[in-house]
Amino acid sequence: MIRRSNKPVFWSLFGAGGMVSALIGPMLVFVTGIAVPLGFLLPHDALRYERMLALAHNPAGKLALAVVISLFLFHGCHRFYHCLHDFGIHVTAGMKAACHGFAAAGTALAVYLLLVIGF
Amino acid sequence: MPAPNLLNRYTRPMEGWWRRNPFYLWYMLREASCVFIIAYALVLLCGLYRLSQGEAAFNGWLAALATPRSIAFHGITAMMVLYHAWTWFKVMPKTLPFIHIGGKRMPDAAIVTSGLAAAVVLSALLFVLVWSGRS
Amino acid sequence: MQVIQADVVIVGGGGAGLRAAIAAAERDPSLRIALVSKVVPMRSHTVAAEGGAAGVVRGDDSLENHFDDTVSGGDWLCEQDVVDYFVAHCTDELVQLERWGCPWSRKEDGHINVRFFGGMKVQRTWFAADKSGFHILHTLFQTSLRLPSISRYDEFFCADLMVEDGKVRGVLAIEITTGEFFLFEAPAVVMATGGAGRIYRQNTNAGIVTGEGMGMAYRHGVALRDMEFMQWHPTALPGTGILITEGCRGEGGILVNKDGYRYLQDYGLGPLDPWPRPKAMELGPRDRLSQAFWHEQQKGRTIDTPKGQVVHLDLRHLGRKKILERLPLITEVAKTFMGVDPVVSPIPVCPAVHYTMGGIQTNVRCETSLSGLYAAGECSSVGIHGANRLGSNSLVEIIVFGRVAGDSAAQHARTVTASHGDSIRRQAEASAQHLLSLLGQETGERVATLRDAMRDSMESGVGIYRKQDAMQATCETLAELRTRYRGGVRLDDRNRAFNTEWLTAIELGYMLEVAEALAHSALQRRESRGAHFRLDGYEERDDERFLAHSIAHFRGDGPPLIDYAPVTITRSAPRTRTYGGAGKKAEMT
Amino acid sequence: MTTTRIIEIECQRFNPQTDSEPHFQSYQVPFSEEMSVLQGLQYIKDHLDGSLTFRWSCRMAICGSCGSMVNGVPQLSCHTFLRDYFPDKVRIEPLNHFPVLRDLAIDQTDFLAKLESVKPYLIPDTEKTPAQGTYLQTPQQMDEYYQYSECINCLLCYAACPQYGLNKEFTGPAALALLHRYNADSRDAGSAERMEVINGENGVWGCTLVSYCSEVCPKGVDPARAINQNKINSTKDYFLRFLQPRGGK
Ligand SMILES: Cc1cc2nc3c(=O)[nH]c(=O)nc-3n(C[C@H](O)[C@H](O)[C@H](O)COP(=O)(O)OP(=O)(O)OC[C@H]3O[C@@H](n4cnc5c(N)ncnc54)[C@H](O)[C@@H]3O)c2cc1C
Ligand code: SF4
Ligand code: F3S
Ligand code: FES
Repeated sequence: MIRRSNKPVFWSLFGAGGMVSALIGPMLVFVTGIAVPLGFLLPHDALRYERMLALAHNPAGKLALAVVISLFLFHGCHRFYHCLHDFGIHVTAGMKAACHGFAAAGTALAVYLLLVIGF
Repeated sequence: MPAPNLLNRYTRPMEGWWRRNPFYLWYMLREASCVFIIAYALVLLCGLYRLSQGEAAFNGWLAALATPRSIAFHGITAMMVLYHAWTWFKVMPKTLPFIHIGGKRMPDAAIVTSGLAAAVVLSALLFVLVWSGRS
Repeated sequence: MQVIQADVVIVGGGGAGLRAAIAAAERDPSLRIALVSKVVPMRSHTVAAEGGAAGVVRGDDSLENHFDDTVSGGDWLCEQDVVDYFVAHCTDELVQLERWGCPWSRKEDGHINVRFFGGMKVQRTWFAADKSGFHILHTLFQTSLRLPSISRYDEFFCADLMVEDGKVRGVLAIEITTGEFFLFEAPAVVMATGGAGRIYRQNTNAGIVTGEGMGMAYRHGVALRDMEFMQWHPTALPGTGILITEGCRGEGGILVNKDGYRYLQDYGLGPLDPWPRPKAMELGPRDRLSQAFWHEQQKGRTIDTPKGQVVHLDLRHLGRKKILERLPLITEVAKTFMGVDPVVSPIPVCPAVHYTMGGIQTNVRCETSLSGLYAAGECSSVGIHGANRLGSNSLVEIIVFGRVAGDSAAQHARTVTASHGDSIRRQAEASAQHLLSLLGQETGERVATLRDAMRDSMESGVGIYRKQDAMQATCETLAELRTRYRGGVRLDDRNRAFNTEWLTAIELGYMLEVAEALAHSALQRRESRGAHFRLDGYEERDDERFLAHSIAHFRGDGPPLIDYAPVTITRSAPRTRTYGGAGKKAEMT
Repeated sequence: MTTTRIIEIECQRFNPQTDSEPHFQSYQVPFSEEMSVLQGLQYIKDHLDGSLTFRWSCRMAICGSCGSMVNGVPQLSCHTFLRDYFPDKVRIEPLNHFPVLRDLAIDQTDFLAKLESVKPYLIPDTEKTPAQGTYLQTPQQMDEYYQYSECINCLLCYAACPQYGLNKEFTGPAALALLHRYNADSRDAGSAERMEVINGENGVWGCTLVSYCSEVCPKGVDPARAINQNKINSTKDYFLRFLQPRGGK
């Protein structure tokens, strides 16, 4: 009997994250990291406090923020330990747990913050 | 001459395998994109944290984003995420069963193109959404 | 030396060997079956067969048709009772393959599709795109993995048969990786080692088709039957000999000479229209087509290329869609190996040795004259091909008679008590010592030198057309080459591990003997029949004296002894073989 | 066209009886336009050095014997042409990731065991006799699996796949493609039995979609696709078993 891998759980998260980041990732990075800070194509205040707070108050906005942060982390962390393996580093169960734990912690923190911010 | 009993076999070590072929380098580049995606998620998480601390804190975060180092980092990240997106759609057909339309198999190029098209449309929407909120 | 005990040893992992192994394992799962092959089974030469396999399925076809096509195609040198058995079992075996997963090409409604092949009255050839042999072989190989009683010995080179008191007792093999000798002790051995095409230079066969399986049986006193009948395939690529399947012509491809003229109409194969049409023009039998090429060449109407004389196989009128859909492999082969795209230009082709009709003599149960030894597939002469094999009969022969051989061997293994090996082991040791001595030779010629000399001499003496003096000369050359071989070959490679040069040297010893059997059988047959065509006053078939199988017996270092055995004729008396226009007399001289 | 040119062929040599490490040896080989790399090797064997060891048989890209690394790329040597490398030299090594038995001949037993492990044969619902005729299967149903049945077991994909190089337990591209070939066949009912291999850590999950396997495959099998669409199947299987009493299909 071959042991079933638990990859389906993490691969689903990896895949979902990969898909979201492929669909909007480049634009998101461009908007938040380049266009708005530089005022290039987009105004400086497009990400101003009130607007972002409104986004974080809005349930749909909350969901979107949580999903992006969480899935990006799960996607990245899953790939990260594959990378370690590719570099010939033996990936132990502990290291895998640490990777997934890191993503889970990030997700928990995001959810906590979104709750703290309130509705 | 006796037959050798225990055969000596040579297996090439894997050390530095990714340097053997450009195909592998591109693969490693794709995999490396994960570091940037994680980092970017952390940047967003940090923004969320600052948001929860109030306006001054949040503005501090915005200011940090505008530093040259941050811009440079995001520039590279954007390239990496873009490369990730390109490879993601390029291999998308490999993750799908054959799709038959009218008895004909949908060509891989069509699947790749639809993925890319979806990304373009959604990215445009996102841009417009952000743009529409200007004061 | 390691000793392996088995109940049935099968030598050869091609279509015939695999089918035999499956049959034996299914018949009696308690038997220990050893499948010994010098290559991993799916590398066997069956993999290269393109066209397809014959089996009656259409309402307008019948077993009689298949029988008639086979017997007349074989110029009445077939064992008719065996052909009867054969045609009655083809379709079942092809269906069985389908049930094991073989991806035969289908019609829109999901039924099997069949097509024309040369020499056929009605469409009867089952095909899997143009990779029929490939799919048959992989289906058989993969199916064999289900059966735990089959132990595979991949890359074991069978080097000798073990015989005692007129009974086969096993085989001696070399594990190629290590060079270690293995003795397989078994009361039943099936030879399924394939043909001997590589004794010629221009041929369509894979590099492993070297005929030593025939040679082993022959050396141990089993007769080789009808060896003079070598089939030339009319359409191979010049230089490499890579085959361009008959399927091309079945789909409507035409052959033209340097003037763009469909020359086959000059050789009793016409008229031109309608086309494609069974048993006429380009779908005439292979021997006629190859001979027609020779005549065109004599008349200076072939095309001169750096790689020799060729004619053109033209598919262009079929259109891109049909060519790519029905003949994808050929398109690719022509492009890569010849730099020709069949969609836009004709393919240069010439005849090349293709199939060994003769082989180890067996009866319909695949038994040889040596108790416990069976043979099936191209290495055997069970009697269905006669003087000329019908296209697509051999892929089905290997499964029909592969099964028979497996069954017979399994039955035999059950009835015989195992031998106690002492004397067999001594025999094996002696044989091994002899083979090892090849490694130690300090003087002698290169294997390639002797081999090339043999090939050239076969080509010149026992080619498409044959004459007394040329055949005589070939016989003499072969005798001389055997002497030189005995005198010693010198190997560059003195290692035991994976020494392919050593194996080639062993092969060559057997090949020379098989070649000699062939040349002498040809020399003695003073008539023309099927693939054996003489130009020295024996241009006609002579049923009076030669409606008989030639039987070559091994006689040590000397030339073989050739005698004759009657042909079993049940219901089809010899007639003139005519193709093309009804009754039009063949003008083949 | 017939002019003979000389090309340098550099071969990796390794003799298990005397060497612990391989080395390279160069040969000067005259070649003509249509000569394959395999024919170059045959020339060396026949005329220059009978001890050079390599496998070949069909010389027409169908038997899968002659895979080797040609200038670092997994290729069928019978289907790779010297003309494409001239005037540079050609460097020939045994297929990557496999133990070398001698010179260019690698040990293929690991693959054969893996092939066996995926149950590459039809597992029908109910056995029928030949008298009951063939199954029906439309061309479109055939299309679902046909390309995966074209694998010639040449192992180029294993030499291309770093995941196999890093983890020899990985079932690997060709074996998984053949697994999928049977699962996708409308005549087969054995998917449930094969699911175990798919689901394991070394089944489809050993693959990180490098996809070089599909790139080098000489027969257009696209093993990467066979593997990666089964990641979805494996995932479904993983979750569905919680919904269905006996683990689902
Ligand atoms: C290019 C080509 C196309 C063809 N197309 C068709 C076609 O369309 N239709 C048709 O009906 N026929 C066709 N044929 C003929 C047909 O393919 C062969 O006759 C048939 O495949 C032979 O099968 P086999 O099992 O007898 O031998 P093979 O497949 O040749 O197998 C021989 C086996 O014996 C093993 N062996 C040999 N010697 C030794 C030894 N010393 N020790 C251990 N093992 C050994 C080999 O390893 C191999 O496994 C074609 C032939 C060629 C050359
Ligand atoms: S999948 Fe392609 S590369 Fe891999 S073994 Fe099969 S044919 Fe060769
Ligand atoms: S190269 Fe290897 S990692 Fe996967 S896609 Fe192919 S099997
Ligand atoms: S020799 Fe058969 S694939 Fe190259």
